[in-house]
Amino acid sequence: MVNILYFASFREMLGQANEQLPAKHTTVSELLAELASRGDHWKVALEDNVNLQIAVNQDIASRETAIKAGDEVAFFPPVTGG
Amino acid sequence: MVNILYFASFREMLGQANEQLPAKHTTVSELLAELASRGDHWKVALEDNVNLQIAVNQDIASRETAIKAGDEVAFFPPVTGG
Amino acid sequence: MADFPFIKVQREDFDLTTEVAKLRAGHKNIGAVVSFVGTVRDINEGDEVSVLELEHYPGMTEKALEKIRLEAHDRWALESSMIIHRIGKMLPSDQIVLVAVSSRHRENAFHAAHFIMDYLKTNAPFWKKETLPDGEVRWVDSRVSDKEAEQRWTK
Amino acid sequence: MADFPFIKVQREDFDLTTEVAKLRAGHKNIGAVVSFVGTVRDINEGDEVSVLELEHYPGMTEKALEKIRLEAHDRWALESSMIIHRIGKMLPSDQIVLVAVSSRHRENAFHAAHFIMDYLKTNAPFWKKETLPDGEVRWVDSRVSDKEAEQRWTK
Repeated sequence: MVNILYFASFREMLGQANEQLPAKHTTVSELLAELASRGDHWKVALEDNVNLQIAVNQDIASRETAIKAGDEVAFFPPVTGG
Repeated sequence: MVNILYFASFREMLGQANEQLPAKHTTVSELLAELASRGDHWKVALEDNVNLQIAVNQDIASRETAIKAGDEVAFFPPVTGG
Repeated sequence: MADFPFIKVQREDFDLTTEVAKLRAGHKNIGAVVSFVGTVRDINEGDEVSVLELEHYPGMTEKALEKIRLEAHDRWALESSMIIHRIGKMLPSDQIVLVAVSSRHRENAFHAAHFIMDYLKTNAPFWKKETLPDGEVRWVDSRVSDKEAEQRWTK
Repeated sequence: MADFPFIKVQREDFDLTTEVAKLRAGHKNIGAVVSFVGTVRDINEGDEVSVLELEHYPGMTEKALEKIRLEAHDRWALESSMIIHRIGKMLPSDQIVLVAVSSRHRENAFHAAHFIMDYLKTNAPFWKKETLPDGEVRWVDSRVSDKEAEQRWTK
């Protein structure tokens, strides 16, 4: 399984903070494609979002980053701390 | 009269913190020349000192700065606060 | 060498004097301490702000902040450094974040504190949500100027 | 707008939290506070230092510091600023100087605090004399690096 986390406005838009999906994707892009297949709502928020921020195992990552079973993949908007 | 102040190492080298002299000089340079005439000790400490710092009426000044009766002229080494 | 937590993500407020004392403890050759405190402004994007709420990504936050802190130590000769970032609800004028850095000479502490803040703004997973006086709640937008500030430090 | 003394030359120590509170009082749109504290190092020019004594030029000091402070306000959009400089005898680790600046956005506060310190170092009439453990007393030499730091700000 892959553990997926959504933060801030993403969590609110998508109506969930986290979920687990079978680990059948080799990259973040493939995972995003699966999530986009759920409908426009998901596609616009994540796959089509040029400001999408990604972390894999709590390190900043990109759509090309490889993922495997047990990984934690997080999606969030640009950060605004400080 | 002109009020003359010496600070830090200058005060110690010259053995005084302040003195008053008749206001017969038009510039700081002329005042320095008079002080230098007191002997090598004075000449080396002030007139010949390339690091000499000067203030006239509590503003940074130079050897060319004009002075007049009632002015406060201060001589000191480079500052080291902070 | 003092052994205090260099990174803290907490709900509680902090006291500048107390934290700087921890930063300095055991370092006898410090000549310079630069502290940055970020506070809640009462106006953002032209609107009055009543409440600010900070959300973060537990685990990644601490990791990201420590990475930034260590990068600062790699770039400049520092004696010690610390980052405290608050989460939860805050009111205008409240303290949000503290970055404090000590060094022998001031130049390094100034650069390092500024660098840490610029990187924190674009790399640490915190998100701000603000409540306006009429009850409207909105997520704060990231600033292009913050991204530009970060990029100035690119080696 | 708070009306506190923006420039203080004093023998007494100062408390960072207390002073920053004064700096911030009455300014509701502050987002950033940068503080610099200069402290007595236990080693200078390779020698251990037992006591540091600060002498100044009363009258000119306050005038020079206020000029530097106002120059910072001319150059950057600041909410408030203050400078405290101690005089008299101090021991290693003691606080010597505080420069604190507040602004809406951090960039201005960082630059202004750094600028004030760089100018203070070369333009405010203070002189340091240090006593070594064997009793030797010497005036501290000015640093070429301080003059270079000042010149970086030349417009």
